[in-house]
Amino acid sequence: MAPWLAQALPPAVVLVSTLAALVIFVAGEAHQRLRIWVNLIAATIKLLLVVWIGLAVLAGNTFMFRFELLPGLELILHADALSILFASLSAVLWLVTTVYAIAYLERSPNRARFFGFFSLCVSATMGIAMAGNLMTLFIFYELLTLTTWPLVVHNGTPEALAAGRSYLRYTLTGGVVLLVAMAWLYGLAGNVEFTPGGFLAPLVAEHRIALSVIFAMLVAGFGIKAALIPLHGWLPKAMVAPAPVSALLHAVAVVKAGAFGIIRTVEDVYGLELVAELGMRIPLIAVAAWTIIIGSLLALREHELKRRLAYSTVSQVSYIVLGIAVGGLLATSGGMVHLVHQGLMKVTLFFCAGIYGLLLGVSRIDQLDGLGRRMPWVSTAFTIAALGMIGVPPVVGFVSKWYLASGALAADVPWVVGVLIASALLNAAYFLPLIRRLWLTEGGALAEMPIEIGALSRLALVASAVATAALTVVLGMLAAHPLSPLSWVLEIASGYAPW
Amino acid sequence: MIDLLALVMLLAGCFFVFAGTVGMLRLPDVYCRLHALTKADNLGLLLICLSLALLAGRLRITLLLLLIWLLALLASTVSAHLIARHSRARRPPTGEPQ
Amino acid sequence: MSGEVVFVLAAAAIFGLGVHGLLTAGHIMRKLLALNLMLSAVFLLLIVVPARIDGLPDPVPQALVLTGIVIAVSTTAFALALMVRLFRRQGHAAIHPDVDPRMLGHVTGRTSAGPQEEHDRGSGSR
Amino acid sequence: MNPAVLLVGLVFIPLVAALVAVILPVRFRRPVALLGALAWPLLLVPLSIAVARDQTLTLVFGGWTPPLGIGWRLDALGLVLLWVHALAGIAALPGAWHRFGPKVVAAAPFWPLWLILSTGVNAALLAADLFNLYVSLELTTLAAVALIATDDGIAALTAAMRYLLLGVLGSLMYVLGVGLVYAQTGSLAMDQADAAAIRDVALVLMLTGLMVKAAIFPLHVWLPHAYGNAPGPVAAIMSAVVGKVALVALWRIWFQTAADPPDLLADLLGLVGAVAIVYGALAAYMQPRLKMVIAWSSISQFGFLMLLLPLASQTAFQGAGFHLLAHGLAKAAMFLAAANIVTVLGSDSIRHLPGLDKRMPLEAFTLALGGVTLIGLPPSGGFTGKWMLLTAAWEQQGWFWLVLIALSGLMSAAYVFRILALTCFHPARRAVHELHARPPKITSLAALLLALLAVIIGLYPHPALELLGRGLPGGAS
Amino acid sequence: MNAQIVVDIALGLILVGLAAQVALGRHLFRSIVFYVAFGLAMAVIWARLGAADLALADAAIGAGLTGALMMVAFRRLVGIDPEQAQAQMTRHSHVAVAVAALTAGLVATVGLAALTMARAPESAGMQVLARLEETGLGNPVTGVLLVFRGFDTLIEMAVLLTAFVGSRVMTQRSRLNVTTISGFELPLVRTLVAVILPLAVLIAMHLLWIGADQPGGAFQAGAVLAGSGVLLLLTGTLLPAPRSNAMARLALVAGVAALSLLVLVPLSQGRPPLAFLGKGSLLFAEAAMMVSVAVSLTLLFAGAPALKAGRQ
Repeated sequence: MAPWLAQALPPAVVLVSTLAALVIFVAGEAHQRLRIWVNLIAATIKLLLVVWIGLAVLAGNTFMFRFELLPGLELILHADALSILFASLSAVLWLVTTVYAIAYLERSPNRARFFGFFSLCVSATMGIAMAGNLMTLFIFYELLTLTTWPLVVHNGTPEALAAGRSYLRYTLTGGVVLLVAMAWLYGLAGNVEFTPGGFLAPLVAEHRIALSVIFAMLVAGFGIKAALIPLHGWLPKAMVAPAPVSALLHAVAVVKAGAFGIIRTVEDVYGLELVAELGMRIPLIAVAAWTIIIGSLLALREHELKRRLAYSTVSQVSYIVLGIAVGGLLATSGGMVHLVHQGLMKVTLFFCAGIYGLLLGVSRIDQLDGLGRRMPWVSTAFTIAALGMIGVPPVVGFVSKWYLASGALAADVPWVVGVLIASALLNAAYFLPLIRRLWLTEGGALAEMPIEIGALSRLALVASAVATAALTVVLGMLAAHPLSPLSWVLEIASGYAPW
Repeated sequence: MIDLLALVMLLAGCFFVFAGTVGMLRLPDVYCRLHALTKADNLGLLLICLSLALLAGRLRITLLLLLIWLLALLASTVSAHLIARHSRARRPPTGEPQ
Repeated sequence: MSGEVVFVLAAAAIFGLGVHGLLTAGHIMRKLLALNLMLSAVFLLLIVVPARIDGLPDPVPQALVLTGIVIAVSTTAFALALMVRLFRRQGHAAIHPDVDPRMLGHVTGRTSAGPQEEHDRGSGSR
Repeated sequence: MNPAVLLVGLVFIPLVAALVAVILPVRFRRPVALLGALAWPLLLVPLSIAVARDQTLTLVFGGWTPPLGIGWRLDALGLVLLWVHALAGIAALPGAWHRFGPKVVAAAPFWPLWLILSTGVNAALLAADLFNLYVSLELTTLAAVALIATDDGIAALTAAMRYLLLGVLGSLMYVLGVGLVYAQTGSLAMDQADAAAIRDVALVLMLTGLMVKAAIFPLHVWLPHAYGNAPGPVAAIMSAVVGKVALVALWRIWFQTAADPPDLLADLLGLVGAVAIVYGALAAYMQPRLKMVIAWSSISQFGFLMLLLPLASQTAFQGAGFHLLAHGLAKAAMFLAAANIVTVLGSDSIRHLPGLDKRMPLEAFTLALGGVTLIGLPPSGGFTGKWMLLTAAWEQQGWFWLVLIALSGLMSAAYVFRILALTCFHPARRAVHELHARPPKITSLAALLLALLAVIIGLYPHPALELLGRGLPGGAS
Repeated sequence: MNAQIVVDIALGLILVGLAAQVALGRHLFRSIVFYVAFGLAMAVIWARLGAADLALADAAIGAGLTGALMMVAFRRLVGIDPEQAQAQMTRHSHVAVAVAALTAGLVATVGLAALTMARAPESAGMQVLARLEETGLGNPVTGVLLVFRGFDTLIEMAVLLTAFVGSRVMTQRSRLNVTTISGFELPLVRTLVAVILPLAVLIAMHLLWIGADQPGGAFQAGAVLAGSGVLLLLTGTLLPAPRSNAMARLALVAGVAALSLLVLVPLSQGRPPLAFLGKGSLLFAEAAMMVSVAVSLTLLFAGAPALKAGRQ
């Protein structure tokens, strides 16, 4: 691997979609054809690049891009195993979501603006994935806020604007908390990159309280986007955005960025032993468990389909945080792999919800009766994903839950298994009625929506939903395959938690 | 001797200026006041200039003082005339005091 | 020596009168008068306070005050031209930026454009 | 060319151009002014190299060494603001060219005044003599007031009168302070006039005078109406530079003349800055007019710049100096964009903004980029400044300042996002239908370029930071 | 010794009394007239303090021209809207009195403390006097103004030019104002002009010439000329012209241009800017400044871009 290539690839991955965004903005509304091709080409190039880097990392090469932003501060993009995990998830889901969005927004106005910010979101997510130190992560984290806000307020209705305002209030406050925490950390530890196992051990002697306060602030800052319970307020409101945006926000960009931030903080800044030593491990587990349970309970209360899915995301993301906090090879890998699995399942669910909403105008749960017969393909995809969320094998959901449970047993927190079981039951409680309505009840005379959507885009919509559903099943069954996310995660986790 | 004479003239000058000011305050209408001001002040100024000339004793200073007095004279007469014309144009003089 | 004390006190008194004039005056011309009073007071202090060099006041502050006087007259001349223009446009010589002149109807009475009608209405809206 | 010629050129090229402009009839004034305004920035390149080489350039008039004569001193801080002045001035030129053509009534006096304003700003930035600083500031204020009055509206004239009166009051207090310092030390040179005995009183007087001219919070009354009602290009150059010249003077006096100012005064001024940030942001959030929002945000940002006084460390100075640069460019770009919007829509009231991104995409994008720099979001120049101040606050355990700096970004986010939401995402229900003549494309491009520059310097801040890092304005480090 | 004090106290009281009339007077025009008296009293005090240059300048510019400018501005306001011009908008408030008293007290304490504080042994003024003969000038104030701190004077002339150009922004939008007084065609007035005009020019030249060695100089001479210019405008010998001409513009710019030359010429010879070029150059600069000051102040009084001869 030529040295300049090793240095050029990470920023290339980030810049591909930024260039695409520029082209789209400049092209403006008129050039529909051009925009579609630019989007698709950019997404495929990005996927190929990520796969190429992934294989190279597997083969042992290292990628490091340094740019000295400030005298004491560097912008570092590097590709370690964990960043490839998140980057590959983003790239795959991005390609699929782009296809889905092109079909979904065929008639709506302001598409240039939508797709421009859509691609900018991608580059921000890639930046977060590839970040080499806390400052780079923070920069792209703030960029993500800036680029996702226009998507949330895309259709300009008063509710959308209110949702946008609340989204800003949460995320910008989170940004400020993060900024203060990072300034403090930089004061203590200076300009240090991510190092597996954390680099703060020597400081713990005289800065014990400071480090724990900083840890709390970092988790709170990232927790807002990861929708930990007290900070999740913006997520349900953001459901007002168009379906591809909800799918994008929930499955790939915003929520996972928060979770990824917490993973980096726990694994690469502090190291789990230091977190435990500071006495922050148990509270973190408690918050994760708390969010899982309360998230599911809130989901039960919702009658709006997308809001129920939103609350289910709130609880599902906390699985990742739970896995990381419990620690140990099994739990950590369970948490990390859930990052991918939950992404796939949630994307499928939102695709289906989007199709129901677009074609049949269905938004409430009680309107789902008898849709199984009307749209068999979409409903099967929805059912597969729903079963996966509950944890039924062979869908991927089962794999991560299994590892989480066994990890919890291995670690010293057996009560976590109780939480997992309870959450499985709760998932069943709020997903099974949906499946029952889809297949087992007689459908009311729902008139076909007047939107005459092209046959090709109807096929694209259904195909993307089915594709992701198929992916959740295939990855579930081939979990042991060396190239599967699970094996990849096991290799990462072994680096972090050998015991 | 010269100083004594200069002092007397200075005091006389100050007296006339003082008289002019009192006249300006006490007299009833514009025209009487103009009389008081132009006549008394100019005389007072002359006396003061003469006393200063005596004190200084140099020809150049005396000529300068004389020039100052002439200028003051010219200025006050013309302005008094204009003020009188202006107020007469606005309010013709009646017998009784305004 | 106590000559300076008298003039310092006088300057302070004039400065105070200037401040009072500035605070209470509504008319812009009065504000300008007050400001000029304060300027004169400051110039007096500028000459009296520094040490005298063998009997005569220090030449440098004299030059500064001379410059100050010329700047004062330029600023005042410009301010007067601005005041006249504002008076012609606004109908009254006071600074009420927030009060809409039209609402001051009772104050202006007649339209603000006096006998010397300016030869073009200017770009601003009445 | 030796630096003396360059420094003299900085002030005398615009001055001579102004004189020629006054002499020539109206038709030729605009081209001459354009020539003058484009010529002096060229000197900044060799000057930057010279300053980079040996940190400060000094020049003494007539060879009479201060305190006898007057000295000029160009340090990194002055150079940064000169660059802002040059860039904002050039970006404002197309707008001024379009608006003050020979047939316009106010064009005849506008162009000489525009050049004299540049002369005044450059002279004030170079002044290393307390009284010379006063005279230069007076020239700048008078020219600025006259430029505001070129817009003949009642609001502009009132704003001009208010600015003039307060300007005179400010300089009056400043002169009294200078007089006291001279009486005590016998010298007017900035670096020699450390008046120990009378220092605190003279310092307070001089600082109050300069705070009036820099519109720092309690004395800011004239600024919103002055910037809000001035013609576009004038508001741009004033917000980018004129307000900051007095602030730079204040910093220099603080670090140079008053060798070690009392900490109580430093914290007090820091507190004043804090209140300015909050008050400015709140007021900006509630303004019904776009230009007033941008004007009030200036007051908030000036308050932010006052935080340098309590955090008087090298990194804090780098941060504040850089923020000066970034904010100047961004603010000038936003005012130019607002000027275009006002000329097209006829009024800049917030209600007419919806649907603007489709009709005037460049202006909307400029406002967005400017806003990003104001908030200090990561890639932009604003972030670099804020980050340096944050680390400085941390180094000195200034927790209150640390939190305040972090929150200031949040507060400016409030009014920036309000504007962005209005321009881009509100459906254009009550769009203003009769669009007036659209200004030439180059004016919007100039504004956009300026805003882009404000963001790009965030990515490549090294030359400016390295220059500013050499020492505090007073040379002490 | 106590006679000195009595005179000082008397002068101080007169000054403060006049200032009180200006600030607290009810009628605006009376305040303006008292301001002129205040300027003259100020000139007397400058003379008493030994600052002759300032006495001249303050009498000519501070009292004379500022008073004239204010009166003509007041007359324009009355011309536009008589009742509004003198509108009594002063609102009496005890807070203002308290604040005024407080500031007066502050300034007094600061002034008195400054009087008695320790001074630096070496002051710029002493250096000026020590090195004055290098410039061949007798009057130290002119030395400071033109040689040692010449740049200040240049910027100050630029301020005067800006004030004029700035006022053109306002005056060019409205019609020219009449500046002649009633009854200006009287023969008496014509003789006054015939006598005073040449004398004023003579005095101005005298002031300019002796400025190098004794109190006097460009500003005072310019102010005297401006005074005569005002007289000509009042008596109609000169009338405001609507269109500006090249001569007027050149005269306006002369002062700043001359001083710029004093900066740029030595620079071209490789010497520092404003290096001393000999007494002749100073005189040239002073003459140019005198012309600029005279023309600018007269035009500011007339509120017009240029002047034209009135009918004889």
